Amino acid sequence: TGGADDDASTSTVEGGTLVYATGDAEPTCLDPHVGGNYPQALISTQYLEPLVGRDADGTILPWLATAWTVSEDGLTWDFTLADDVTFTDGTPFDAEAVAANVAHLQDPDTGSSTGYLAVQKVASVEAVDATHARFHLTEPDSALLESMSQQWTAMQSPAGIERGADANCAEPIGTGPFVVDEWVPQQQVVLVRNEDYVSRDPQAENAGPAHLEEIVWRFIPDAATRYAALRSGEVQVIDNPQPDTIAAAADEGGDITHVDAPRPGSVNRIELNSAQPPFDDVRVREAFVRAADPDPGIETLFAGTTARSFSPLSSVEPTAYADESLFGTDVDAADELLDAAGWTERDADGYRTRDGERLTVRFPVSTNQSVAAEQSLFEQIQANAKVVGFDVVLTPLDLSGWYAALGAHEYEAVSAPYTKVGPDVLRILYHSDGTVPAPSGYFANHAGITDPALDALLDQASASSDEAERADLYAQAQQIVLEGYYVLPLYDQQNHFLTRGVTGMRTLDTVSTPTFLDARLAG
Amino acid sequence: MTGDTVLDIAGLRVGFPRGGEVLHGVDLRVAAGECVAVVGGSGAGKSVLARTLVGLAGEGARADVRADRFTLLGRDATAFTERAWRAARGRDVGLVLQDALGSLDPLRTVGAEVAEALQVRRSLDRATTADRVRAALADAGLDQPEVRARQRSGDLSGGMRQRALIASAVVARPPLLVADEPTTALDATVAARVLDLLARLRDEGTAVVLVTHDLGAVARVADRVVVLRDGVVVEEGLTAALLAAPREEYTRALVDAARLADGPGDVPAAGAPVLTGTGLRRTFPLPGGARVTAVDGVDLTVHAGEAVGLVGESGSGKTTLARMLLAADTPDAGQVLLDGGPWSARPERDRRPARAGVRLVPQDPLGTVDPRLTVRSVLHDALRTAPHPPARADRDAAATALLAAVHLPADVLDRRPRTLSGGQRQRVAIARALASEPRVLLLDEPVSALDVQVQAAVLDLLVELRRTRGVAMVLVSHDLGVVRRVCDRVLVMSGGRVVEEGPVADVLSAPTHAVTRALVAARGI
Amino acid sequence: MRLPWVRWLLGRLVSALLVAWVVATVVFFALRAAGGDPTEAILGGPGSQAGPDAVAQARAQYGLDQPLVVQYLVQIGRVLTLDLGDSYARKVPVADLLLAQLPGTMLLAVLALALAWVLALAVATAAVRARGPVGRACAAALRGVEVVAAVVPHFWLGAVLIVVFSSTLGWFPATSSGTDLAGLVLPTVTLTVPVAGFLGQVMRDSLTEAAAAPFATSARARGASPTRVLWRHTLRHGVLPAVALSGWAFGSLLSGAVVVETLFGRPGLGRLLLDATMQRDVPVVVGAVVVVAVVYVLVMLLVDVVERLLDPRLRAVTDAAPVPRAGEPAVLG
Amino acid sequence: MSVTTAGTRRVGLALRGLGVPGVLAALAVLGMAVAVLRPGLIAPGDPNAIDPRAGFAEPGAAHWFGTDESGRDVWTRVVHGAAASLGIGAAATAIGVGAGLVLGLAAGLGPRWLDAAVSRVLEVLFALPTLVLALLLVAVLGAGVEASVIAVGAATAPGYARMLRARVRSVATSGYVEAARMEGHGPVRVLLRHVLPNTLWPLVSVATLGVGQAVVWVCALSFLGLGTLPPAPEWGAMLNAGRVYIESAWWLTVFPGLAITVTAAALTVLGRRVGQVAA
Ligand SMILES: Nc1ncnc2c1ncn2[C@@H]1O[C@H](COP(=O)(O)OP(=O)(O)OP(=O)(O)O)[C@@H](O)[C@H]1O
Ligand SMILES: Nc1ncnc2c1ncn2[C@@H]1O[C@H](COP(=O)(O)OP(=O)(O)OP(=O)(O)O)[C@@H](O)[C@H]1O
Ligand SMILES: [Mg+2]
Ligand SMILES: [Mg+2]
Repeated sequence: TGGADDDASTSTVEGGTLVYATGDAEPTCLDPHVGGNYPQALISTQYLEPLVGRDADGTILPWLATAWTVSEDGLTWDFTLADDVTFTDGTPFDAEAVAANVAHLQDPDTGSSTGYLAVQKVASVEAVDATHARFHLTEPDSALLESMSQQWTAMQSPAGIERGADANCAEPIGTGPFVVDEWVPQQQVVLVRNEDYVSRDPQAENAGPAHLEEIVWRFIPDAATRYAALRSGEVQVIDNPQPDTIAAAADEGGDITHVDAPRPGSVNRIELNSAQPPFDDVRVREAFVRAADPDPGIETLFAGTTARSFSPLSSVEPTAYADESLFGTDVDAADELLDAAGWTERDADGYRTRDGERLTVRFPVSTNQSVAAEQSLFEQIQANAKVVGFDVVLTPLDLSGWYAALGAHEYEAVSAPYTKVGPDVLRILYHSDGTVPAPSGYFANHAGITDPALDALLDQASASSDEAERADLYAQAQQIVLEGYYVLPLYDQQNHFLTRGVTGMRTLDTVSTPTFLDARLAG
Repeated sequence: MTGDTVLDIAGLRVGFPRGGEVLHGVDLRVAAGECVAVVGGSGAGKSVLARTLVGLAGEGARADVRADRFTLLGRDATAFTERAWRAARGRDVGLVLQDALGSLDPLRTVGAEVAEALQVRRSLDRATTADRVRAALADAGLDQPEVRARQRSGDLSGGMRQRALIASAVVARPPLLVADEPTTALDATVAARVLDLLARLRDEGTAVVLVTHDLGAVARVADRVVVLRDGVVVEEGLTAALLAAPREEYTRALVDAARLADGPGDVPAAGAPVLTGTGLRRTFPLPGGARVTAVDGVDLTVHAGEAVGLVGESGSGKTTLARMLLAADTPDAGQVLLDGGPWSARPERDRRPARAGVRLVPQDPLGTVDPRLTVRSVLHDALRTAPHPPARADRDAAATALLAAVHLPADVLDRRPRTLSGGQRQRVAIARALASEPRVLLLDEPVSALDVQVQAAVLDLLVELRRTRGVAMVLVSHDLGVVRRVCDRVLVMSGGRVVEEGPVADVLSAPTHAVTRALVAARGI
Repeated sequence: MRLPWVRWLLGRLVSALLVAWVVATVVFFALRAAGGDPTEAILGGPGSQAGPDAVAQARAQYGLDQPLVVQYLVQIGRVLTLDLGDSYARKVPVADLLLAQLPGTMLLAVLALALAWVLALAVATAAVRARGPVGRACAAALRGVEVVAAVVPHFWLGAVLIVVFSSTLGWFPATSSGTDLAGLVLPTVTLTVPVAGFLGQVMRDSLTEAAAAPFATSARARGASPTRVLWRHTLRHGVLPAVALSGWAFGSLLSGAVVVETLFGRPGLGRLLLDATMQRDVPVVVGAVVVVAVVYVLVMLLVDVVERLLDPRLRAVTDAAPVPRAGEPAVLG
Repeated sequence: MSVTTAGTRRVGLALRGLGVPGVLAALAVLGMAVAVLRPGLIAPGDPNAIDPRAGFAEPGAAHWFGTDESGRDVWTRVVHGAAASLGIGAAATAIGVGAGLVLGLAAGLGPRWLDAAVSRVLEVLFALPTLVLALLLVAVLGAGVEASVIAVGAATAPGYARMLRARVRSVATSGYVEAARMEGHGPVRVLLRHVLPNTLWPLVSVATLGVGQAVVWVCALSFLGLGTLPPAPEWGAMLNAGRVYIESAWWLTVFPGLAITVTAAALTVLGRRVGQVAA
């Protein structure tokens, strides 16, 4: 749990309004079932609660569901629900509500993507009685609890859902400590305290209603402006701070507190497209990885706020497997590998060629999803790779263009942000199923890995409910991914917060979103 | 007839930080009821003197004014502060600026402009102010003063503006009125009436300083004349005596120039008709749908070697007629023949080869020269259109010869028209027109913008061209003296029609039409 | 007001509507030509993993299965009835979105224009009246400042202002919402500076020219004080070109609003347009662009009216009935 | 009048003729010319040489303008960026002027119906503020440096076209064009010798002003995330990449911004001078 240190010497007050400034895009819908992206998870943490929670060790904790059992064949899950919870519109939280939520996620009209994937293997939800919900699965899913701990599958009032998409988007109704009061597009969402709140949050200190009376959730896209607003006291919490401002805040030793809460699931990485030349040759992939030398850049650009990763999984995932030895920078080795792979000639610009073709690495960069430091790091990798003869072509693209480039396989390297809770993310990212595009054209296996051995490991892990076995299977899978040089792991997916004049902000150990249940303003 | 001394200046020196000293010790005395004319060539410092008299030597810019004596209404003006000057302006001394057309604020009503001199003192109530304004406008000879007071300068003709401006200068009844070239921009008949207005003011007791280069105007109204040359008074005396017997060489030159010779003298006899216009008519649309008839049924024949004068007051259609003769404009009715063949009726493509024979010297030569081109390029272009264009290598020689023909030195070749003086420009325009060896020259007010000396020289040049080359001419002017100097025949236009026509001498000596009589009277011939 | 005026105004309004229509047409087809299936925007942005049913349904719901021409006609019909349709991304009526964002942007632009005028006027009049070596030196220095101000990029200026005045000095908030005054200071100043520099240059030139005009000398010759000459004569001439260019300046303020609203996290038309463009939210882009165009054309119209009020010479064009130029009365007969 | 010797007066007059801003602009333009033609003379290093460990060095003796996040020398990049930035500005202006020229000449010289049609089109395009128009064009063309150059060019074209149309009209109806025709010169010669030169000459000054403005517009698009990524040393890209570090490394924002501003200002002053000569 990342948490703002409660400084005993600072006095705090009950009530008051906290202003949170987010740099993430403004959601187009406040219901995280619809679509399902990180900004929605961030804000919905304040008003929606999931079935289960998760702690830093990856242990699943009870939340709205107090207990659960899984059948021997892994196809039937029984959840026991808390019996004293009502949604803020007065609708009771019961098994029917859970069924309605899963149905909502699975309804094509909802347009869910993240949540839809999470409950993909759920055939139906049976309301056994008011406090017992039974999930029937089409195949075993060891990641079900992790999936249900995510904000994208959080519980909403069935009556609220009934109102239709428009109303539910504007004002989703949940069981959380705050209630959506008003949404002024492009400006802010006003959240007011749920006075009747009784905490089920397994990690909360506070059992009753929140201390804060109101949260104003503001959208300020510019990082410098956000930081300025924090410093001038207009806002108390900002997300996505620039690394240099994090470091500066720490150095100054002022009243700004840094919260580092890396996202779970996958690490931030560059995926190399092994489905087409030149990266269909592992030697070329290794050469690239050996030449990239991102370490000094990560140090400088991130001002010490993050560490280099050598694993496909985030450092907060207990099952993460790392192998640093594979990634040592070695320019000579890279040159030899490329020579061996037949890229022996060099053209006038110093790039390698083979049969007159240049060793080009097209690298589309999504400007919406990539922060400045990361883009700078890519430039450094570009410069480093040039030394051994790679022509890395960085192309900044807006989201549409970026997806279009991926869909058309017009890339050799890419950095995609997809993640989910738990090691099951490996299956999404590296299973050969992930190379088949969804109807929308999207596919998650950007590295283009089609390795039957890997597929088998991932399928097995997904079906197994034995923790030790799972861990072992995932470790083997990660080893294959790393040793195949399909990815260049960089660092954890960054998720930082700076707070000032507020105590008690925590981040959940599911998708690292902050909750303000325990937060208090400084007096 | 003269009263107390209103203005007494001795040893006035005026200099500018950028441009040095302009007036080098000028003496000037004016008494009430007296009109003193300040004459001199262009750049003599007349306007600077006029502005100095109201304490605005530099037009708001810095100027260095020193005088041995400078008394205004008995007070020492050398000691005036800016505030004292401000109090004196309008009340003690009124100024009519040289640029009449731009001297009234185009955004304000004439009434507001005239009233300003009264308002700055804040001594009068509105009604009285309005009365005084109306009276001043009426005094200045404007009809319907109430209407005029509500109009803006853009709605008035040049002569009306000039009179409104005089009204604004005299509305506070200053004992001294300084008028800088009040008649330059006006045609002869209107100018005559403005001069009459000044004479009346003088007779009513106002001291008038009339700055002008028009000796005709001087003769009409001035009691005394001060001749200024390069910032120095070279001669001074009573008008009649000075004009009759100028002592100084400079003055004599001025007087001689103003007294244009009588007729072109010995010129080749007229030949066959070259340009013939019959039943020419031209109308222009007005905004709103109405049409104005600029030229209304005019017949005109120009014979080879003949010079025809075209006179008439402003707006009578002279320019329009000249443009139709040039075939720059197509008549609505009637047609123009060149050498008996169709001219106006032909398409431009067919006309082009014959254009060399008919040339126009425009009223405003500057506007008809591409500002980017040097005189050399302008003349080269013109030479290319000659019937026998000189070879490329000979063009410079030909251009130099053209300049010589208009008495300009060869070093003018590399200058742009903008940097030439008015007289030089006019001569370049004539040289340009001569380049194609035309048989007919159409001259639209070729000298009205020039000072007397330059004017005389240009007219001499025209006569010389008639004599040496036998060029036929149509000379448009509102000045009968100019026509008499150059032309054999004259047509008098009014309202688009020819109202009188005949040999110059006959028309001038015995004008039959009222317009002609007014023109003759205005010129004072 | 006389009838010709009304007719002139009506004519201008009609042509404003025409402009709006053409703008809507151009934008519609341009965006559709730009690629990127609008269904994406409807279903939660690019990369959304909607199934084929959802896609088909969304297409039907938003009429995207119709031929492009029909879609266009529907869109135009909506624009005409002022119902601009629903936003693809936000699923709310575009008209509501625009209406909510318009006042903030207008407030910002109008404030900035007003401030720019005040600054430009102050600088220009001070420069024209500057006397003495020190005054002249200051005027010359100000000229340099104007030139620099006129070209300084909004986004740079805004970023520097935020760091200096908000982050470091803490005098003004870096962000602003709606109408809170303190929050308006920095965005307004950011928008104002370039326009003020531009207007200042124009005004100073025309004022200087007017001050040297014969009518100004004439006024001085009547005993008018410098103040009177300035206020009664030269100022009107001096501001005329600036008035004429204010419409253009307003346009550049709307351009600037796109940047400034993003920078200061202010809600507004500019930011809405930017976001919608990125999201290919066609109804919002069309709506926003039409609104911007109409506002701009109306501002231009307003500028024309003000210009005509200030400069009677222009009214002749407006008045259908000709004002006959009073000529000299015929000499005689 | 104060007494001064003729010599100092002449120098004084010459300087006053140019004015302090003129002198400064001339110096700045001189500097820019060197930076464009011979960047190595004043900044010998490689603008793209990275040294991540030396990132974020403050301005000092070693690095006059400091280093950026990848340890590249900002001074070197600013100097070497002149060619790219001015190139972008010039390219956008060339597009704008070129399109404006075609439209303006078509409207100014073509038949009445063409004038009417083009004028309507211009009115529509003019009804959209420059950045809004550029934004739409980028949406159509996709982000990137070429797209933003084209977008800015196209967005500025209506302004040029309007100006040119008015100019063509006034030149075509001017006294000197009529005089040339009355002198018997053919329409083609009149067009080439008088109409075009007199129409285009003032354009030199306007285009000079335009280059500065175009640089700013292109940078604005970059700021909105529609322009370009480094590492190509281009001021707008540098500024936008550096701006996020403004709290800790002000030099990354200030120097490229200054370069843009100084360039635009110097070109403005220069453009006005040229305009005065042209008038
Ligand atoms: N403000 C000024 N600064 C510098 N020089 C000036 C200024 N005003 C006039 N001069 C110079 O003083 C000289 C006399 O000018 P002025 O206008 O008095 O001539 P003028 O006799 O009125 O000529 P014109 O008949 O052409 O009107 C000219 O050389 C002119 O350039
Ligand atoms: N292009 C035009 N459009 C409208 N009206 C015109 C045009 N040209 C001339 N006029 C009108 O035709 C009449 C005659 O004008 P014209 O220029 O021929 O007079 P003018 O005798 O040359 O006068 P001036 O002595 O003032 O030069 C005037 O009423 C004038 O307003
Ligand atoms: Mg004069
Ligand atoms: Mg005329």
